[in-house]
Order: sequence, then C-alpha cells, then structure tokens
Amino acid sequence: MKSIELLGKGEEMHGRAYIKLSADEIEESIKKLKENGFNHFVMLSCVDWLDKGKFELVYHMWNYEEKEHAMLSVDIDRNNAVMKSMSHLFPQIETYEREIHEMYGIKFEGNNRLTPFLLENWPHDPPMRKDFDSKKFVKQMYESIPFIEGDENEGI
Amino acid sequence: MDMIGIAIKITILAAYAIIGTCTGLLFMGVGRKIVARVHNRVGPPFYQNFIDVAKLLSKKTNISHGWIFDLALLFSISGILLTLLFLPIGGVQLLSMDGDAFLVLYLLAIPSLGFALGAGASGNPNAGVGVMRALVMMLSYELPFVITLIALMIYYDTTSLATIVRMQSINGIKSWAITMPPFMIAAFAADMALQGMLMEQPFDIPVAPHEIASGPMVEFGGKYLGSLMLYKAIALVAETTLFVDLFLGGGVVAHGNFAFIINFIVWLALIFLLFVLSILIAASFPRFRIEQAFGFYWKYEAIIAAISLIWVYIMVIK
Amino acid sequence: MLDIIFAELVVAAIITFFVREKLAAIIAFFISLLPLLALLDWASNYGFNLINLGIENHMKIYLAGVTLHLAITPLSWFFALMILPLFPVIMLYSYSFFKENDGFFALMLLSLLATFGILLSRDMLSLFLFWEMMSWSSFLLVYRSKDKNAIMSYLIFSVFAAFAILFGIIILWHENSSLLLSDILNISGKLGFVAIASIITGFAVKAVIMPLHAWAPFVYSKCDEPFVAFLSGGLSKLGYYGIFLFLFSLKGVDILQNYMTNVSWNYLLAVFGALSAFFATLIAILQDDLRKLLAYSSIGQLGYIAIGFGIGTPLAITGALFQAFNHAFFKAVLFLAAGIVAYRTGKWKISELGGLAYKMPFTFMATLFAIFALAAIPITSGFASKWLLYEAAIQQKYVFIAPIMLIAGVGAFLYSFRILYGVFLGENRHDSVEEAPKSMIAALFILVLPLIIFVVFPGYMLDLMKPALEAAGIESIAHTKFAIETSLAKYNSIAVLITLMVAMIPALVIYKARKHRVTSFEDNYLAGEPYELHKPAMHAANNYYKPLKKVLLPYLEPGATYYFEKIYNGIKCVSNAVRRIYTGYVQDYAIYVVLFLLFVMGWLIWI
Amino acid sequence: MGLHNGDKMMRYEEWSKLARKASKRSLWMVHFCTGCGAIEMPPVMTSRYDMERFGIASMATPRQADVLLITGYLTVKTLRRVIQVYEQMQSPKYVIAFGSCTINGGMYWDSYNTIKHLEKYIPVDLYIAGCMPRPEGIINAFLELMKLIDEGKARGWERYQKYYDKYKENQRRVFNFEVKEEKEEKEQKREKNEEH
Repeated sequence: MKSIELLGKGEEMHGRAYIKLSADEIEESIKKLKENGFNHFVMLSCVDWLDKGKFELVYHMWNYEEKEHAMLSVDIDRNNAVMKSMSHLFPQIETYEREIHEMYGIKFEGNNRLTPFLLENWPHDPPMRKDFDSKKFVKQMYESIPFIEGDENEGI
Repeated sequence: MDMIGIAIKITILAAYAIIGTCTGLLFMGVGRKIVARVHNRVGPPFYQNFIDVAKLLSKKTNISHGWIFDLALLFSISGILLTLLFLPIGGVQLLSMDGDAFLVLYLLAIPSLGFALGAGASGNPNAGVGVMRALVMMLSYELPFVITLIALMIYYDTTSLATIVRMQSINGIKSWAITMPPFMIAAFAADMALQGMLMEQPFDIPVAPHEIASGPMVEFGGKYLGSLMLYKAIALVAETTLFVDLFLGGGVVAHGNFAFIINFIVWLALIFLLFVLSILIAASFPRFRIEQAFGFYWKYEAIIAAISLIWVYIMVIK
Repeated sequence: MLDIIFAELVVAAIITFFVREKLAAIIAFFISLLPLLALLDWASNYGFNLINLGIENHMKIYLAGVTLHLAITPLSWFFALMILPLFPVIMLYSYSFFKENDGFFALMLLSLLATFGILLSRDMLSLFLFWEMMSWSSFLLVYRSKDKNAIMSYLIFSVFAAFAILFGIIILWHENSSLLLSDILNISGKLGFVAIASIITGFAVKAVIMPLHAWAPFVYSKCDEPFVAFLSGGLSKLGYYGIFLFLFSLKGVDILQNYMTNVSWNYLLAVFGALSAFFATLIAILQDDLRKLLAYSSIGQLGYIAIGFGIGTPLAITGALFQAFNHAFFKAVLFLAAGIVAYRTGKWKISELGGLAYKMPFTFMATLFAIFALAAIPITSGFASKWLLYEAAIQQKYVFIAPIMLIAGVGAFLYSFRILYGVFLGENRHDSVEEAPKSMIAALFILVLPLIIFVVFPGYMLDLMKPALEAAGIESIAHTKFAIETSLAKYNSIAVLITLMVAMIPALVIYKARKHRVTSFEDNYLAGEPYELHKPAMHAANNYYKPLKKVLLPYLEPGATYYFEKIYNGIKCVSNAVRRIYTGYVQDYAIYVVLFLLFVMGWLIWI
Repeated sequence: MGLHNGDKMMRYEEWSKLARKASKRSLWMVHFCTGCGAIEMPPVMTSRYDMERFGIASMATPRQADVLLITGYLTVKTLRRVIQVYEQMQSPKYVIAFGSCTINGGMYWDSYNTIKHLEKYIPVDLYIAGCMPRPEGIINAFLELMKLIDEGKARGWERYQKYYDKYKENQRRVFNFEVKEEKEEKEQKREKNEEH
C-alpha cells in the first residue's frame, strides 16, 4: 500500500490502509500524502470509545491513480477533547470539524467558525456522545409537550 | 347627448366586457386541456378557471402590503377592460372610433404598470426582479410589433383600427391583410410578438415559478390573485383581438341583417385559432432566458418585420 | 409699465445678494410673479382677456446709440406661458431648500430677466444681448456646483453656441444692414444658408439635441436641483424657441431649402431628434445615479420636440409644442422630487435608496403623476402630445423615424419604473426620513396641475397655440374641447377617462367585497426563512437592468463623449506642440524676431 | 410574527356554500417538499396519475396556495420554516401530512431532533399512512380532503386560530429544546396533593 510505504507505519485492513498516528504527526503526514497522489480528502469521522475514555478521529484520504483509501487515525482524550484544526490543508475540513464540534464537543483550535450548524439553539451537551441517552431525552422533551385537546366537533 | 343613446351604448359596452371575460376564462380552461392532451394526460374540466377565480375571490383572509399594493388590483382590471372596449370586436366598433392603435398600445401599458407598482410595493426581491424581466420583455417584443403596426398604417394610410377593419372587410376574406405577401411576413413577426405579449411558455420569463417564485405575483393572494387571473383572461381576448383586427379583418366576413352574429362567430373562431396556436407553441418550448428573448426579438424578429415594412413602403411609394 | 418690471427685476437681483436666505426667497417669489402678471395682461389680445393692467406690449431701450426693440408676439407669448410659471414655483421650492443664501436667488432673478428679455426681443442685437446674459447667469449657477466637468463642458458649449449665433447675426446684419428680425426675409443664397444653419446649431446646443448634448449629463447631475429643474424645464425650451423663431416664423426653412434643394434639411433635424430620443432613452435605462438618469431621460424627451420640428407639418409642430409644454412641467416635477429625496436622505444612487413611498406619500404621488406624464399614459396629457407626433410621422410616411420614436416611448416605461421602484418602493432603509417641507410639496403639486387640466381638455392647449401657429403661417388642426381630430384618426380624451372610471367599478367591487389585512414588511415570502433570523437584503434595485446592460453595453459604449474625447486629444497634442515655442530663454525670443524680420524682407524682395 | 393578533376570528359558518364548492374543486398546493415524500409528487402531477383533472395545481408561494403538504420527517430546524410558510398562507388552508414520520416519528422515533407528532405544532387535516405513500394514496388523500371540506370537517385553520397560544407555546418549547425533568413533574404532583 503506497501510503504505508510513504509514512512507514500502519497496516492493511479490509483493503484500506489504516495508519495510527499521534496528534502532532498528523499534520505533516497529511501534507506528505497530499503531495504525492492523495489529493482527495474524503471525510473526517469521529468514534466515541466511552469505555476507553477517548475519541478516535479518522482522516480519510483517497488516491485516484493508485485507487487507494488511506485512513489516518488519531486518539484524543475524551474529557477535555482538543485538536489542532487542519482546515488550512483542505478547506472542506472546516465543515467536518464544525459538525464534529457540534455533535461530539471536540474543540478545534484555528477553526473560527465553530458556530451552531445543524441544531439551531441547542442548549444541551453534544447529542452524539455515547453518554447522551437519546431515548430518555425524547421522552422528556417530545413526550412532555401536550397534545392540543379541543372539543370533539373541531375536525380531527 | 340623448340619454337613451348613452344608456344603450353603456349596456353594449358592459355586455362586451362580460363576454370578453367569460371567453377569456373559457379559453384558459380549454388551453389547459390542450396542454394536458399534449402531455398525454386528462387535464382539468374546461370550466376549471371559473372555479379557480370563484375560489380566489372567496378567500377569507387577503393579505395586502399597503395602499400602493392595492393599486395593482384597481389598475389591472380597469386598464385591461378599457383596452378591450377600445378595440373593434367582430366588426362592432365599441369605442374604437374615439381612439386608435397607438392609444390601444399605451392602454395595454396601464395594467402592467399597475402590477409593477403593486409588485414593487410588496418589497419582495423576487417581485422586483420579476417586474424588471416583464419590462425588458415589453421593450423586446414591442419593436417587431410596432414595426408591423407601422407597415399596416402606412399601407392603409390610417391609424384608427376601425378604418383598418373596414378597409379589410370590403370583399370578405380576399381583402384581409394576411393575404398580401408582405403582410404574411409581418403577421409571422406579429404572432411571435403576440406570444411574448400573452406571456406564454417560451416567453413566460417574468412569471417563472421555479426561478423567481412566480415573479411579480409572489405576494398576490386571494382577491389580488383573482383580479390577476381576470386580467390574464381579458388580456388574452384583447391581445388576440388586436391581432385579428390588424391582420384578419377583425372577423368581418358578412354584411347585411344577420351579419352581426356571423361576424361575432367568425371573430370568436379566429381568436380561438390564434390562442390554440400560441398554446401549442407554449406546450412544446422550454422557457428562454431573458437575454435570449431580448436578442430573439431585437435581432431576428426585428429584421423580419423590417423586411415587411420596407416591402410595404416600396409598394406604397410606387 | 414694462420698463418698471425690468427695473424691479434688476433691483431685486441686487437686494437678494445681501439678504438672509428666507427673506431673499420671499422677495424673489413676489418679484418673479411680475412677468406672469404682464403675461396674463397681454393674454387679452390673444382671445383670453383675464386681467388688464394696461401694460403696453412693446418697448424701446436706447443703449449707446442703438435701439433695442422689445415687443410681445403670439409665439413668444406661448413660450413665456410655458417657461415663466416655473420661476415662482422654483422660488417657493427653494424657500426651504437652501441653508444659507450664497447668491442663488439673485442669479435666478437675473436669468428670469434674461429669459423675459429673450422672449420679448424683436431685433437680433437684443436677442443676443439677453442670450449672453442668460448664458453667464446660468454659468454662475453651474459654477456653484464646484464640479470641474460640469463647469468646463457648460462653459465650452455655451461659448460655442454664443459664437454660432453671433456669426449668423453678423452675416444677416451685413446682408440686409438691419438688425430687425422681421427684415431677415430678403436673404438667400449661400450666405443665408450659412447664417441660418449656424444660428440653428447655436440654439440646438441649448436645446440638447444629440450630437451637441455632451454637456447636459454632467451639468444636470451636478448642480443643485431647483436650478436644474429650470435648466431642463425652461432653458431647453428657449433653445427650441430660437429654432422655431428662425425656422418657421422667419421662414428659415425656405432659405435652407432653396439653397440646397436635394437635401431635405428639416428631415435631418428629425433624424437627429430621433437618434437623441432613442439613444438617450437606452442610456437612461442603464444609469444608477438618479440625476444622471433624469438627465438622459430629459435629453430623450427633448428629442421628441426636435422630431416634431423636423417633420414640419402643422400636426407635427402642434405635437412638438404640446410636448414642449408637458416636458417643461413633468421634468421640473421629477428634478424637484429628486431634490427632495436628496434633501431628506442625502443620497443620489438609486441602489442606496428605497422604500420612501410610505414615509413621503405626497412626494411619491407627485412623482407618480409626473412619471405617468413622462411615460405618456393616456390618463395624463403626456399622451396627447406624443400621439400627435406619432400621427404626424405616419402621415408623412417616415418609415425610419416612426419605429424609433415608438420604441423610445416604450423605453421610457423602463427607466420610469426604475425611478419608482428604486427610490420609492421596495425595502425601506431610511427610518429617520420624514415628509418634505410644506413649501416643496406645494411647489410639486402646482407643477402637476397643468398636466391634469390638459388631459381633460386637450382642446384648450390647441387654442393656446393657435395665435402662435397662425403668426407663423401654420394652420391649426381641427379640435373640439375634448377631442383632437386628424386626417388619420381621432383621440377623444374624455371618452378614455370616463370609460376608465366606469371600468374601475368592477375593480372596486372586487376590492371592497372582501376585507384585507395589511401586513408589515417582515411578513414576506423568503422561501420559508423567517426575516428576523438573518435580515437579508431585500431591495433588488442594485444593477437593476443587468441582462439589458449585458446585451446593450457593447453597442452603446462608443457614445458621443467618445468622439469628444478624440477632439479633446487632438487639441491637446496641438497645444503641446505650440507650448514648446515659449522656452523662457531670452535668446530664443531674439532669434524669433530676427527670423521674422528676415522672412518679411525676403517677402518684400520676392514681390 | 403575530399572525392573528387582534384579528376577528374567521367563523366557518360565514363561508357560503358556493365558495366551499369552488374551493373544493380547486385545491392549490404549495410546493414545500420536506423529507423523502417529495419524490412521490412528480408522478402525481404527470400524465400517469394527473392530479390536475381534480383542479389541483402546484403554486410557487404560500400566498397563492390552500394546501400545505408535509412530505416526510421534520427536523426542528425545518419545522420553524414550515410554520413560517403555514402562517403566510391565506385561510381557509389545509395541511396534509405524508407518511408515518409525521404521525408518530416513524423510524426516527428516538431521534433527538426530529418532530414526533406533527399535530402538536400545526393543525393537520389529513394523515396518509405509509412510509412514503404511493401516488394512488396521495390522490385518494386529496379526494378524502375534498369530502372533508364538503362535510365541513377540514377546519384545521380554525383550530389554529382558536388554540393559537397553545400552538405557539408548544412551538416555543420545541424550538428551544426545553426538557421537562421527571423530578419537576414529581414536585408538581407533590405540591398538588399537599394542597388537597
């Protein structure tokens, strides 16, 4: 796998290169891959390992010539989740970072558009985290809103 | 100023106004049926537009944006009724002895200016852009139409529609303007201009529902939209009658005691034919962009109209 | 009595220099009523005896051995009726327009004196004298705008006009050794042609006909509004007064015609008028600055008068005079309204204005009516004048001019709606604006009055014109009080108005049948987006006719100013070459003198 | 945006029989396509099912329309826009809700930001069951709506005016994601039985 040779580490998983990196190595490895062939930044995903107490950020990149998918994975601590922003490498990373910030609460330094994105005026803590109980929230919020009863001959 | 004479005249005018509105609404319903058949579907009943107008005028809440917005409603219906009454319909000169083709041309502008004011007053950006397109469209289709109009006037040496109709109906169909070659070209150019005037499909750029949310009519609802539909119906009849008066002898084929009814039927048939032609063009063309429409009218149509004008000028000079 | 009026005008002009602006305005207002009084008094000998103060209608001024003959004629009476009412209205308007009095009223009174003098002068010397007084008093008013382009262009074009007229007058004076206007008839041949042609071009500059219009957009858009209202409403009519005087009253047309028979000269005037109407309208559509737009629209509408004079038939001339009358009033209303908008918001660009209709309802109504008159909608007298011009063009079978005139008419709709939508309708971005002061509103509605009177009775206007036309040997066309009859068709304005009222009934029934609720501006359809969330920009007036501009600009680019730039560059390089001679060293000058002497000696020896 | 502040209440009875007949045969729907049901509309409009034969046409703006189609799940953010469109429509107006997502949240029953029961926020005249109903279902729904209008049962617009503040309260709570804890309910219950 070309990306593994380039970065010197990582192993092949289901036909994709899975490379484990630390937080400070991530920037120049993305730059390196970007220079030789991996010019398509697919997406930035985040996995919440509640029991291990960490978030796993995965930067997916794609190489059109080699037809190879490289996954650069970084682990960051779950409690004060802070990560450097990579939006200066690929502009679209800014949007992924906004969504992950809203859904997981990871703070990205250098990205100055961490404003509410999908959930307008959402006061609670980020909903995608494993410790957020969506069923209980739905019961408390949506069920608690009463139906509007009127006298019967008012149509349905 | 005998009162009876005036009273009769007013009743005739009122009768023709009502006939114009009903035929207009009927034609729109039949037009939707034809378009449906072209799309190979059943289509609404022919009286659908009567129901639509009744529903619109019976809406409970009518939202307006101030007194300038209401001007649209007042100017639209009164302006287009005025235009209809200044046209010779089926050989009957309603008021067309008192005005001429230029007056009708400028009377057609009153309703569109009224709409422009109403749309502007609503403050919606879609309305502003829609009115801009409507005015650019007016500027573009007016050039060929005006050139053909002048060709006719120079040939018949009059600007009054009543005299044009009379001179074209001396010996029935043979004396129609469209039978003469230069006027055939002029009729083609004028018919394309008619397509723009009626705002039918290829040229319904100002009221495009997808791009600018139906343009000037964005904030029109209830009785305002009802008045707009009435305006469109009467405008349909007025503009096609103008074309029939200019090129097809105003539908006057018979003279004599029952001539009135025959002429009326011929007039009705002619404007229906014209409307069907424009509906078929509408059903088979996608919408133009505004620059394309402007270029189409000022380049190609204007050249065609100019050819007919020069040809008529040479004929008249000789 | 007449000399007393002239004396009072001069005295008032001097007084208003030193008085505070409010008092100056009042003095100016009452003094400018005097010529109007004289006008109404003289109306008695033209079939309208209203008041008779016994002001005699002719006067002689003896000036350094030369007598200036001043007398009223039917033609100048009609033109005075069109121009002089503007002055008191402008004084009324500027009562609250100016903050401090820096000579505006004095200069306006001087230009009133000059206008009165031009209209009354019966001999060429007084005509030229008052024309010069008019030029420099209006130049000083233009100078107040402190804009280089406006000042330079106005100066150059007025000087060119003055020289052209002076050149013509000198030839005429030399030919038949008499300055009286009535003696011009017995001149013909090459000299006559040159004289009349130069005088007509001189007047055409002030009448803003296309190739000579380059000064108008700068001056109209930079000077202060009340003056521009007079400039475009009144002064341009003086240009047409001169053209009518020399072309038709003094049979200038025959002099031009029998010199060069193959070219029909007044058709040339009509072609220039048509071009100016067509191109000025298209340029006006694309403007963003309100005053520039009004300037080009004014050039366009004045083009119609040139077309009328160009066609030359009685029908065309009646139409042209009617159009001149309408233009004087509706253009003055539009410029004064632009002044009110600037007075209140301080902005000119249409894209920055918007939504003033609800804050300034009266100004909006006056502008709306003036716009209807400009766009020749049949409910205003604007239509009658344009209708006469169209009839004349068709009667003469002018195949090139008629379509251009009609298209320019339709083009007028575009920029007139631009003014209405851009400035008055749409989103209101000026909350602190309130209605204009009373005096300005009064001024607007006084000017709108004649447009209403002459839509109901177009016949009256033709009666007013009849003495002027007969004096020039043109028979007036058939008309009753309400309708105008021509050989081609009939226009019955009262039928149109009554039918409009009757046709309004169904509209009112529908309007009154259901109650309606007025919502605020925020409750607009923005594809569901609530307005409060982002407060998006809602005014679509910026770069309004973008598609039209994309199509038209390549054709309109090389305008008249393009040619004037070429002339300007030519003069510049010539003057550069000449400049090099003056090197500043005395020796060079000594050499020049020696060379010149050698040249002279050689010349003498050689003969 | 105070839609109905101080408005005289539009009574259903004031509506004449003829007007009701006319509005039944000429239903104009506003083209607001939320969720996955919008793709069912083109076959309804085009030649196979052709809704225009019943006088139904699609209009560009809410001002011109009578029927609002909610074609699928609604997130809280979209509900805010739907309510803005609903309030801009001119009464008498009707709402037809497509699919199970509007009835009880459908497959997003446990999602934190989709609306579960639409009639808590805007009055719904007609539900169409199905996880996106087929065009026949939609045409049948329109005919059903016509029957309801005839019998005078489709009075959603009147309910919205009558319980306007209740609807607004629900909408405010859902827009701010207000959560009612059980303990507050327990405290309220405790206070109630203390009073007794």
